[in-house]
Amino acid sequence: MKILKDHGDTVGILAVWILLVLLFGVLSDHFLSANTLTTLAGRIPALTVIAAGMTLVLIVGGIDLSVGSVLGLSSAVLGLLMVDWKVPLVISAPIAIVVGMLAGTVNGLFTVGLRIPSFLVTLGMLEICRGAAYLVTRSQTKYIGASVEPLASMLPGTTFPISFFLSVGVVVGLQVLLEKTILGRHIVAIGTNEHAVRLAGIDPRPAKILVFLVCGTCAGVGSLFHCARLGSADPNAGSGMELAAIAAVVIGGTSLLGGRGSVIKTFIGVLIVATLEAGLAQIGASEPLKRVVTGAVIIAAVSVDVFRRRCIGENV
Amino acid sequence: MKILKDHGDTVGILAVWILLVLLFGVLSDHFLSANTLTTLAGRIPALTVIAAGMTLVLIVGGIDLSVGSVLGLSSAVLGLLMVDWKVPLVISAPIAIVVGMLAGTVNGLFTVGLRIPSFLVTLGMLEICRGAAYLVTRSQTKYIGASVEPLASMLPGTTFPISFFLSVGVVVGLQVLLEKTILGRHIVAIGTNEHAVRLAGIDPRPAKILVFLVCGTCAGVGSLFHCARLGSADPNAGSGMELAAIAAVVIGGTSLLGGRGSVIKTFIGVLIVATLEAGLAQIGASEPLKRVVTGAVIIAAVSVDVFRRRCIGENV
Amino acid sequence: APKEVDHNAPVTGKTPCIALIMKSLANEFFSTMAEGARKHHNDNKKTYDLVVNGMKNETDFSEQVTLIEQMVARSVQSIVIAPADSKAIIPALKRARDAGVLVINIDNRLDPNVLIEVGLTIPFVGPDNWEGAKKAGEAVARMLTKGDSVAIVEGIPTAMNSQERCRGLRDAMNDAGMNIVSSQSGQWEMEKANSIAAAMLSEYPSLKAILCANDSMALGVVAAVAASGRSADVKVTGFDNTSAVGEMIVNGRIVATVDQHGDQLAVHGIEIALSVLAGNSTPKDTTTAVDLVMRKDAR
Amino acid sequence: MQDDPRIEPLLRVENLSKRYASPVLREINLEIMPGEVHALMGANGAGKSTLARILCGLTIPDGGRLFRSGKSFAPQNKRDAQTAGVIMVMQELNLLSTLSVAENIFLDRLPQRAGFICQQQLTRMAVEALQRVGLSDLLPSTIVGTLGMGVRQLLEIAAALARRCQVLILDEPTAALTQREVDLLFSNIRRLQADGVGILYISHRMDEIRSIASRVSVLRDGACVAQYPTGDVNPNQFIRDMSGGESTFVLPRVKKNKFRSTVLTVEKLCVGVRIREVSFSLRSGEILGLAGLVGSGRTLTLRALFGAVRATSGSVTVGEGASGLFTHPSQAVAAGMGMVPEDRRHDALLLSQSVRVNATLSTLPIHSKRGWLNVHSERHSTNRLCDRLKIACKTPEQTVDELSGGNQQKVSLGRWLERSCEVLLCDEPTRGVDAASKASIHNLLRNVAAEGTGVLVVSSELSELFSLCDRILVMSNGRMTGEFTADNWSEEVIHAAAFKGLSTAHRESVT
Ligand SMILES: Nc1ncnc2c1ncn2[C@@H]1O[C@H](COP(=O)(O)OP(=O)(O)OP(=O)(O)O)[C@@H](O)[C@H]1O
Ligand SMILES: Nc1ncnc2c1ncn2[C@@H]1O[C@H](COP(=O)(O)OP(=O)(O)OP(=O)(O)O)[C@@H](O)[C@H]1O
Ligand SMILES: [Mg+2]
Ligand SMILES: [Mg+2]
Repeated sequence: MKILKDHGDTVGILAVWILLVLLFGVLSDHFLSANTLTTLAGRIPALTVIAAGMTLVLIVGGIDLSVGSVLGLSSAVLGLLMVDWKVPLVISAPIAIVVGMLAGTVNGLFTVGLRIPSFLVTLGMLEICRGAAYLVTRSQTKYIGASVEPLASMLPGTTFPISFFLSVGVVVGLQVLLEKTILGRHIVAIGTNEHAVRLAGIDPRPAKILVFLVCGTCAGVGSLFHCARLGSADPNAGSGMELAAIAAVVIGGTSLLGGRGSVIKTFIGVLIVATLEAGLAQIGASEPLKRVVTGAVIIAAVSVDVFRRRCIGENV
Repeated sequence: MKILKDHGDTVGILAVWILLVLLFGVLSDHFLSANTLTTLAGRIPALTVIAAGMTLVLIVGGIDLSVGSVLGLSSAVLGLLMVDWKVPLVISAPIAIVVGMLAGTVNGLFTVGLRIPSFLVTLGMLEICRGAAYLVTRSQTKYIGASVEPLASMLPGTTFPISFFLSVGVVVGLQVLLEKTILGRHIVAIGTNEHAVRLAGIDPRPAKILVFLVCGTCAGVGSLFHCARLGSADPNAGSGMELAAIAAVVIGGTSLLGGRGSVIKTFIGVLIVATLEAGLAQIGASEPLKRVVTGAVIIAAVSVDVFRRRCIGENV
Repeated sequence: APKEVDHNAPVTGKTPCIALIMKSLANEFFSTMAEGARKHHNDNKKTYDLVVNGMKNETDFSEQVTLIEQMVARSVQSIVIAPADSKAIIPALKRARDAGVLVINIDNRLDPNVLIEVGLTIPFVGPDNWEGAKKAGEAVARMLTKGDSVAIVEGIPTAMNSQERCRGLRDAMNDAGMNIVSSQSGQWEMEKANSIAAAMLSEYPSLKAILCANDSMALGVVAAVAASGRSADVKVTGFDNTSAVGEMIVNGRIVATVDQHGDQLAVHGIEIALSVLAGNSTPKDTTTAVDLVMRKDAR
Repeated sequence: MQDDPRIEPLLRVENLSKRYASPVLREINLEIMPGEVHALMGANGAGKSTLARILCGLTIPDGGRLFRSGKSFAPQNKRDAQTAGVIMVMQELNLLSTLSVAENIFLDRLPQRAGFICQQQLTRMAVEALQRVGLSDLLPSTIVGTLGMGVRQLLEIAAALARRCQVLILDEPTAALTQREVDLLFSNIRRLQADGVGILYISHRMDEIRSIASRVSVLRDGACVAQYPTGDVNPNQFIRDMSGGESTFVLPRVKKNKFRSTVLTVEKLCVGVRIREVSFSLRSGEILGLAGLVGSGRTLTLRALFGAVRATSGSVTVGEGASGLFTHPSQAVAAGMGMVPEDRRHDALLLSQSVRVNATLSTLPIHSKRGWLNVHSERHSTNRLCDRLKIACKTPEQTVDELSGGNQQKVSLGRWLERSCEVLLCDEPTRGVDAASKASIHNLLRNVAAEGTGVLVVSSELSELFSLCDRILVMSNGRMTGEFTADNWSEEVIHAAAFKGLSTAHRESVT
């Protein structure tokens, strides 16, 4: 009971994931295999880092709709550099990350500086970055090939790709940032009540800008994982990813109103989203069925959490 | 100066629209014509009613991501009824609206009853309704033809379609609801501080459910306008419309945090979004350019409002 | 180095499992394709198992990569794929081949250069989009006079088949001496195409034809043309021959569309896969028929 | 001491003025000497908090100058003021409900090593700070969102006391505190005084000012109208200075109401372990007081019987109605209850809406016909309310957020006065309200009772309960530990009852 109270929310959502895995295990012969796990681990790194960055943005009380497009733009830049200009990965990868970082910074500066709701700033940025990605690649997919694939290759001795471990590292890092550092506390505080933070004599602006910067950077890093897995750079990459990322974050219990959330739980949210997708594909569900089940599971996953809280008598 | 203070926000955003119209008038030979206006009036009714419904949802502090899919499902049902079952419009139109109403009610019941964030409930509903739309039509576009087109035909004596006038009627109706009725007052109050409303002895749940119901109904009505304009029912109809609607609402100055907003200004927001699209298509902008300009205009439109407020010394 | 897969090895125990991976099943063309495959499977239940999958978002082909990986994890014997992107999924297909899965390419041809680069040969069965579009374009050109203004509504700009179709349309128009005044993307969507067409119609009063990269967009364009009251002057063409345009071909609101026989496409792919799995040699690439559909051929 | 010309005042205010739509501060002159407790009094909306906010950099003045130990001082933000040693406890609570107690106290100076919080050091510092205000039982890791108002107020004080300062500004720090905590605060103030710290003390409680302050300045309509040493204070003079002539303060104690039927019966109400078997009844026309220490569960009791919090067991009966538990406040209101919550900003007010919208929230049906609102009728009734409660607002359309704390409280209370309730629950109804308005609110409550409503008043100020109530109940640690009437109550017996539960708890935890 004690553990349920302290880590109840984590346990609850983890249970949803395990249930989902078991369910697909029953429905499909081949689901419960090492192979599926490896596939899953290869699929999630990009979404994981992006959802991790998004978690911070939601905690601070903002939203970032541009992550998918920023990933597209970073990919495009990576493709341009590596394919057309023959720049090696070690140089072009940092540049792609910096592109993401810049986009994030612009988001942050506009949101904070002009005090425009981040929803609109990042919606604008969504369009701008996607357009820029088309411009950069002239709407062509760039085939990069083997030179970008090391990131997606297996870590020696394991059956998981390097990118997976890196993305888990990002999750852990951001969680530590959130819980153990001053910056993290300020982020939570700003999301709870920005006005009160200002009254406490703290300028909330640098922290807010930084959070958007981190989220943009995460999108940049995500683009590397994405390109590594596909071996090519696609200006359409990541379209619609913002909703998937936000869904994962919110399934993980982070409040859209800010002030509450955990990157670790976001990671479980990502697992749920990805497992659902993988499982439905393996049983070969029809498109309409996939849609309906996905929708139902999203709602169910959160309901479980609500019921758990009711049961332990928490005031929801 | 007085008028700027009282209706400053409306004037400000109206100015953005006029600027946009003039800009395209300069850039394109044929933009400033009655024809363009008629086209625009024919194009916006669906988005207008949906954005109007969405305004209420945002004011009450929720969000409805499912509107686009609900429009798709209502269209699909309309197509099924009129094409496959040969049901006349006067019977199938109300049924399509009821479908939207039901989806909205389910959104409301889940959000309020289980106290799950509406973002997730409606995200789930987005998937479910889209899946259902595919199921209903077996992923086929239904060509309905002339029998559905009267709604999109011109109102005798004017060069604007009937659907346009109906959608403006919805806007005015919802604005009146918001300003002049108890329900409207409750909606604003709930969006401002739901907790306080509860403690004031008002049960916020019926009003919240009703708002989602209205929003769903608006999506149902929107589907009629949509089908009437295109002469066919498409299960893919309305995909991505939720973002366009929310953008229009927020450009119109409604707060994403609830408690503040106006349906009339949402309408101007819709005009801006639609004019931008029409203008860019008319000057034949390339896809990347369109994206970039759209993004920039979204940000600019809100910045203008922020600057206006700063100028008249309001505390933003 | 990739292991040479012994396709001649008898499939032990169970019937072989074939995975059909397509683009969006929300698209009628692919749902027809899927239905054709399911029907074929129903008639041959004993011979093989079938898993059908499509993507949710037409532009997010990483989803298709995931599907390929999932199917490998599910240990299917063969993947029949209509690629969403002709380059980007090749690495994933190579991994599938390395894992011993037979791959057949349908609908949209994989990029030959990249295939050579990674050292793969994958048999292709599918139509020639360029040729189909060119046929449709030529048919319209015959109804116009030289120098007339025409416009093109493209699909998603990054999509290979959109590019091919637009190239075909453009070639036909240029050959016939038409004047292409505008070419914009309707993102494959009816609604988008409708607003673009409306804008084109008001910008170019002399427009004589609007050529669309698929039927869905053609439907939207027809509505825009009707709204502008110029149905008699402006010709519209589509591509795919979906069920909804049937009536429009009959009443002339769409003058031409192209049938790629989608329902047979997947079946061809599956049959080739079965034949190879049964030990026959890998066939050469086959181009399937594309037929122009006009008023006289309408269903 | 303050007459010695050689000693520079710690803080000097010269011709300070500030206006929003209308002037709020006019040409204020003020000095705070080392070791002095300078009290600031004035009616609600007189400008006290505005003055205090200017001193600590939260508001920028329009005119006038500040001097800090003789040097010109123009704080642009709270940081500037803090560096100059000026610290403030604000009137409204500004704690972050998702953070822990320790993090809230030290939010802007968390002990760190390379950006990482030193948890142990933080806990140590927090324990020390909490001890100073008598909260040694509170774990520093407690999340603030679960705490009551009184404890939160103490946290704000603890945060200020944990800083090194030369000038301490306290804006109504004791409004939600009981005598025990006030005494502790005063001993802290005396300690600082001895260290030469200057203190600006804002309060509406005359007795407090008499016991701690050495000088009093009186503000009226933004102007400083009088200043005298506390020793010379004559209450009537005071009232006249504050209100500008007419003294409506002294009210006759109205004759005893005749109590009729019972309107509220509470039986064995329990909320988890925090409220245990609370039973009492309230009769029509009666004003019942509920006393207790901070955290004794008074607020929770009220919320539970109003349906705002799920009670675990027990029953509540209103009037002739069925007995049971309300699960939603709307049921309680439908049954004839009303509640003025303790935390007005969080629980009662729609801060960004107008006074009118706030005042009529619970009475909208009166101002409408078939769902259509009648704004004129709303304005009319809001104006009447503003008159009755002396709410200082420019128009009924002014947003509530712009009102002074006391006036916000009046709006929150006024909402219920326009409708006739069978039972009115008032949680600290006069928190932050000035003396004159307090008297008129008391008067109003008595009138409401005379009309047959049963009124239940929670207050941390015993003297308020003594002057208002017919009967007083005492809670301690979630239990009812005493019941007194005018014949047998006194501060001593009530204190004794208020501590009773603590000793029981102690005994329980020992066994
Ligand atoms: N942001 C603002 N905008 C407009 N008017 C304001 C604003 N802040 C305060 N006021 C006005 O300034 C006046 C003084 O307010 P202040 O809070 O200083 O009063 P106070 O003396 O502290 O009263 P109380 O005893 O009720 O706390 C009030 O009339 C209030 O309405
Ligand atoms: N939701 C909650 N969860 C956990 N503890 C709570 C909660 N609400 C109140 N408490 C605790 O229960 C006790 C009773 O609080 P309550 O607010 O009822 O006391 P009170 O007598 O009104 O005191 P005051 O208002 O002066 O703080 C307090 O210790 C408070 O911290
Ligand atoms: Mg004050
Ligand atoms: Mg209390």
